[in-house]
This record gives sequence, structure tokens and C-alpha cells, in this order.
Amino acid sequence: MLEGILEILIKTVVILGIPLGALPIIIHVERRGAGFIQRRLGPNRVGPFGLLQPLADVAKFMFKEEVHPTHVRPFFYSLAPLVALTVALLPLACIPIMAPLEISGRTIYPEVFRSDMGIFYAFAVSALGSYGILLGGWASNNKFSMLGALRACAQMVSYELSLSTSIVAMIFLYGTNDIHVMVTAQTGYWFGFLPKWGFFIQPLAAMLFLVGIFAESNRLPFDLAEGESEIVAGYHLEYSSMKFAIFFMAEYIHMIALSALFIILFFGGYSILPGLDMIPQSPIITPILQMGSLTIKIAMMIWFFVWVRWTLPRFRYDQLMDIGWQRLLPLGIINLIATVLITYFRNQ
Amino acid sequence: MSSIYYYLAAFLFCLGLLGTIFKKDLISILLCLELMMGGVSLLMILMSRATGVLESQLIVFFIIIISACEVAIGLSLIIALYRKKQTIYTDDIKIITE
Amino acid sequence: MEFLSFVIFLIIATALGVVLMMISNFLGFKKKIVRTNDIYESGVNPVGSATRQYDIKFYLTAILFLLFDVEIVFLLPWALAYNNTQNTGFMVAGFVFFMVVLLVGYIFVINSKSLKWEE
Amino acid sequence: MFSDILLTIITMAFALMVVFSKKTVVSALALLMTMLSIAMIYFQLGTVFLAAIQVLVNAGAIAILFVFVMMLINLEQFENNREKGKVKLVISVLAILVIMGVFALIINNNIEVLTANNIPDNSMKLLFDKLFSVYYLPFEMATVLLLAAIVACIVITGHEKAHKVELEESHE
Repeated sequence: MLEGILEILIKTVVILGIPLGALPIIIHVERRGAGFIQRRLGPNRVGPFGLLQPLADVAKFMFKEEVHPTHVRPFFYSLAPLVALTVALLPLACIPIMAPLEISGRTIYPEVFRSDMGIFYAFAVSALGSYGILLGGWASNNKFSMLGALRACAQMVSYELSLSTSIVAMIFLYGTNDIHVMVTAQTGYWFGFLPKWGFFIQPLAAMLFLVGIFAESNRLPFDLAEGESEIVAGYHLEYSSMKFAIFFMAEYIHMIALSALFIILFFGGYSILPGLDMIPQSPIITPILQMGSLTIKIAMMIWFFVWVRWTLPRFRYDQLMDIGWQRLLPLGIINLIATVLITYFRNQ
Repeated sequence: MSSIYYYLAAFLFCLGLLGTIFKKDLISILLCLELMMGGVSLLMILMSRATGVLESQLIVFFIIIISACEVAIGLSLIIALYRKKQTIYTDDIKIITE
Repeated sequence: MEFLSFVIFLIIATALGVVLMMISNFLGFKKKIVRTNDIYESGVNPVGSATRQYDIKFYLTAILFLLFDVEIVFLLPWALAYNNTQNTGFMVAGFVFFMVVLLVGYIFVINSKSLKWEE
Repeated sequence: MFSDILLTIITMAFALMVVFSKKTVVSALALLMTMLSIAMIYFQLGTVFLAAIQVLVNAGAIAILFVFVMMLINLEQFENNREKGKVKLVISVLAILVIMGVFALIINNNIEVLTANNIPDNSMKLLFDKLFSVYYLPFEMATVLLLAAIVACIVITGHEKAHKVELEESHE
């Protein structure tokens, strides 16, 4: 019993520590990437290549004055960032970073809690992400915040539909909910060179999911929730110092968690990247390679997010809703019908 | 497992009933109806566990579908009423229809 | 065991947020200026209250999301059950009916123009 | 054992908040928390799939709908003018206590039967197989019910233009 609790604690610390530790690096990459894409320098003064800039930012967030506006609803005002962060962290609990380990006859699963309903769980929990935003906007008691929160909520909710159609299509094809089985199904090659990734059998579903991630995590081109030119900063307008930083962190962690889900469904999860599997396998090297592969894949996703953010302009709100309801949702439904019918008639 | 969840299910149902009887605004009445549904579904799952009959878990599926429909239509009606009469209190509606 | 690990994860995740919020409470720079705590409205004096009536479309979006979400959520167990059963023809026939109902609802929604945002 | 009692207390506290809170928005948020703690109970009882559905539909969509409506309706213009019929309240509380008492009697007399665990481990698979073979027709009918609900919602709230004209007139 005590051993079990210790195991859970270690796993929890590792699973929470990796994304939180990676956050400053991601933010730094984002800024330097912005500089690179827009042909300017970006932060380069603090430390070599500006590498200490994230630390300086953290220190600044800690020592800033915490403004407590007088017109807010105090309890919910403090609760909102907490809800946002906790809900963003929850989907990480079922994401495995390597294959199950066999240690002295006992199977140790790398994810914090093991369930054959892994994808369901992650999907259900990430659907709660809009509450932090809605609560923050409402508690701020400010017109800009309120409007930003309502916009963000309506947007997240609309894109969740097309996102779930693509999840249904993938679960139908894999025939399972278990993340480890899904990853095993994606290990290996077709014709000797093409990895067996879900992306190559369901490119349309992958596109839907990718657009869904952008909308769910409120990233540009879909960051209507904080469109500076219209509603100043949206739902976190009245937040300052660490509370603002927590909203910021929650957004990035939500992005990381959804990217991890995307990689599990479409890019083989922790399965070893082509090229890296030339290295001879052994019980010690394989888990390291798997973790490395997953890290590389997520890093590529993050770079993709940065790239898109600094390349595309923002959509208008009516365009955003039209894309969600009139383009992506019918595409998702048609894709699902086609997938089911083709699978059925091929097996006849 | 202890039997405490049975009491919880009964408590939720009775509390919902109390609220439905005494609340004056329509939104709170809908909220209390949701509480009652929560109590019933919990009882269904507990009974399915005790008897081993899986069908009672299926009833929970249908309760969820029906509660979704009920809430959607109920709230639409409240919105429509609010636009017409600018009120959501049951007493005011009574006065209007008289 | 599953439940226990979930609860431990939940507690630690929440504790993390609380600790982070505490940090700036203790370390934060403290200065009392009355104007800082005012409502922010682009620097001018605030007009009216924030609890005004917002557009009905937000609400309609949410309501349609609820109904479509229920339909799509029930496709997930269908996708799992399809891979367990021998009687695939029956399953696919039901699926086609389900999808036809979903599409009829969808076409009705689009035709009613309740989701058109531009004026 | 300990977690049972803790979860029960949490759920009861939130349920009481739903009914007795002064602000309707707070009671909607309390309903959300009640739904989430009921989902935790489902999870603890081993029906993970139903817990996920509960979180997705009841907590994720229904509660959000309530919060949205409250923000649309601008509840704060209504004062809390609930009149309290003391006699009615006492009578119904007594009635509910009697119901609970009967319930307690039934539970106490069958305690071994009721606290047994007769669900097999792979119950979800069996459940899905049943839902999509024997109970397929009711399931499809439920879908049609959802269609009817969609149509009803659009029809009920769909008089946007008429409402706008009204508003403009009232402004003038």
C-alpha cells in the first residue's frame, strides 16, 4: 500500500514537473521564434542568447504588486486562475511517456492513473477548460472581460464538436480506447519506410484535430478571446502579477496536453521515431529513446504553434464561428461516415 | 463499499424535491430538477452494482439524454418568457395569465 | 487504486496552484493607490454595469453544442462496440440512421440562420 | 471507507449550496461541483465510462448552459424576493425526513445485499454490446428525441428579428 502511494507520488511529480519545467523554455522559444520570423532580434540581453530572460520574467511576476480591484467578486476572482490551472493539468494524468516497464515480474505503467478509458478521460477533462475562463471573466465584473470570456467559451465549445468527430473516427479505426494499444498499433512501417501513423490513414481527421487544438487553447489565429484591438485583453484584463501568470501557464499547459493527445492519436505517441530505431534496443535504452521521441514530437508541435502564431493574422469572430459550424463540423461528420462505410465494405 | 451512498442518493432526490417546491424563480427550479436526476442516476448505478444487472446502467445513459433535452428546452422557454415579460418568477407568470 | 492515484494527482495539482498564488501574495510589492483598484475601461470613467444583456447567439451556440455533443458522445461507445461484434451490418444500418438524424438536425440549424454572426 | 464519507459530505455540501445559496449564479456553479463529485463517485464505484459521460455532458455542457443563461438574463436586476411560507417549509421538511427514514429502514434491513459488488470487471464491454444489440431501437429513438429538441430550441428562441424591432421601439 505504502509502496503504491510512493509510486503514484513519484509519477505525479515527474508528470507535473516536465511540462512546468519546460514552460520557461517554450516561452523563450516563442519569443526568439517571433524575432526570427519577423526579422528582429527578440530578447537577447539577459544571459547568453537571452537564455536567462524567462528566469527574470518569473522573478518579475513574483515581486509585482498584486492589484485587488475593488469591483470584483473576490472569492471567484481568486478561484478562477486556480480552476484554470488545475483543469489544464488534469489531462496529463493519463498520458504515458513510455511503454509499460517490466521490473522483477511487476508491470509498472508510466501514466499516473491507468485506465482503459484513457482517451475518454482526457477528452472529458479538457472539455472543462472553459470554466476557468468563464469564471475569470464573470468575477472580474468588467465589460471587456465578460465579453472575452463569453467569446472564448462559445469558440471552445464550437470547435470541440469537430474535434470529437475526429476522435470518434480514430477510436473506430483502432477499435480501442487504451492509449498503449493505440501506440502499439502505430509502431512499425508500411512498405518498409512509411511509419504506421494514424496521420497517414486519416489526414482529414488530423487536420480537424489540429485546428481544434488552436481554437481550444485560444492561440492565434483563433485568439478572439483576447483580441487586443477590440476587447483589450479579454478575460484576464483585471488580473495582475502571479494570477495573470497562472492564466498564461494554464493556456500553455492546455496546449501541451492537447498536443500530446494529438500525437498519441495521429503520430504514434511514444513510438520511436524512424531513424532512432537503428540504435540497438535494450531494457535501459528503449525507454529513454521512447521518451526522447515523444519529447521531439511535442517540441515539433510547439514549434508549429509558434510558427502559425507569427505568420497568420487573426480571424474575425463571424468568420471563426462560420469555420467552426459550417465548414469543420460537416467535414468531420462526412469524414466519419466515409470512414465507417469504407471500413464496412472493405471487410465484406 | 459502505451503504452511505444510498443515503446520499435519497438526500439528493429529496433536496431537489424541496427546492422544486419552494423556489420561486424558474432557473432555480431547473437546477433542482438536475439535482433530482443526479440522485436517481446514482441510485441506478448503486443498484446495478448490488444486483449485477447491467440494464440499470443503461437507464443512466437515457437519463442523461433526456436531461439534456429537458434542460435545453426548459432554458429556451425561460429565455423566450424573459424576452416577452421581463420576468422569471413563477408568481409573476401567474399574475400575467389571470 | 485507480481512484486513489487520480485523487492524489488532483490534490497535488490544486496544491501547486495554491502555492503559486501564495508566492506573490507574500513577496509582492505593496502600495496603496486608490486609482489602481478602479475598473479598467480604456482609461475613461466606467459607464454602466458589466452585467448587461449579451447577444442571444452565445446562448444558442451553447444549446446546440449541448445537443450535438450528446449525439457525438454516444458515437464513442458505438465505435468501441463495433469492433467487438459479429453483427456488423446491423450496427452500420443503425449508424446510418443515426447520422441521417444528425444531418437533418444540422441542416435545420444552418437553414434557420440562427448561427449567422454577421449582420 | 474514509473516501466514501468524504465524497458524500462534499456532494451534500454542494447540493445544499445549490438549494440555499442566495445568488443563482453561485447555485449553478454549485450544481457543477455536485455533478463533478457525483462523477467522482461513479469513478470510485468502477464505472469509469459513465463518469466520463457525466463530466462531458452534465458538467461540461449542461452546467455551462445554465451559467450562460444567467449571464444573458442579467439576474442581478431581480431582488431575492422569495417569500418564505414557514408552515409549508416545516411540513415538507418533515415529509422528506419521513421519506429518508423509510429509506434508512429499507437500507438497514438489506445491507448485505445492497453493498455487494456483482459487476464483472469488463462490464463496460458487455454494456456496450447490450446497448448496441438488444437496446439499439430505444437508442435510435432517443436520437430522434434529440433532433426534436434541437428543432424546438431553434423555434422557441428563433424570433430574433421581431425582438430587435421591439427593442428599438422601446429605446425610442
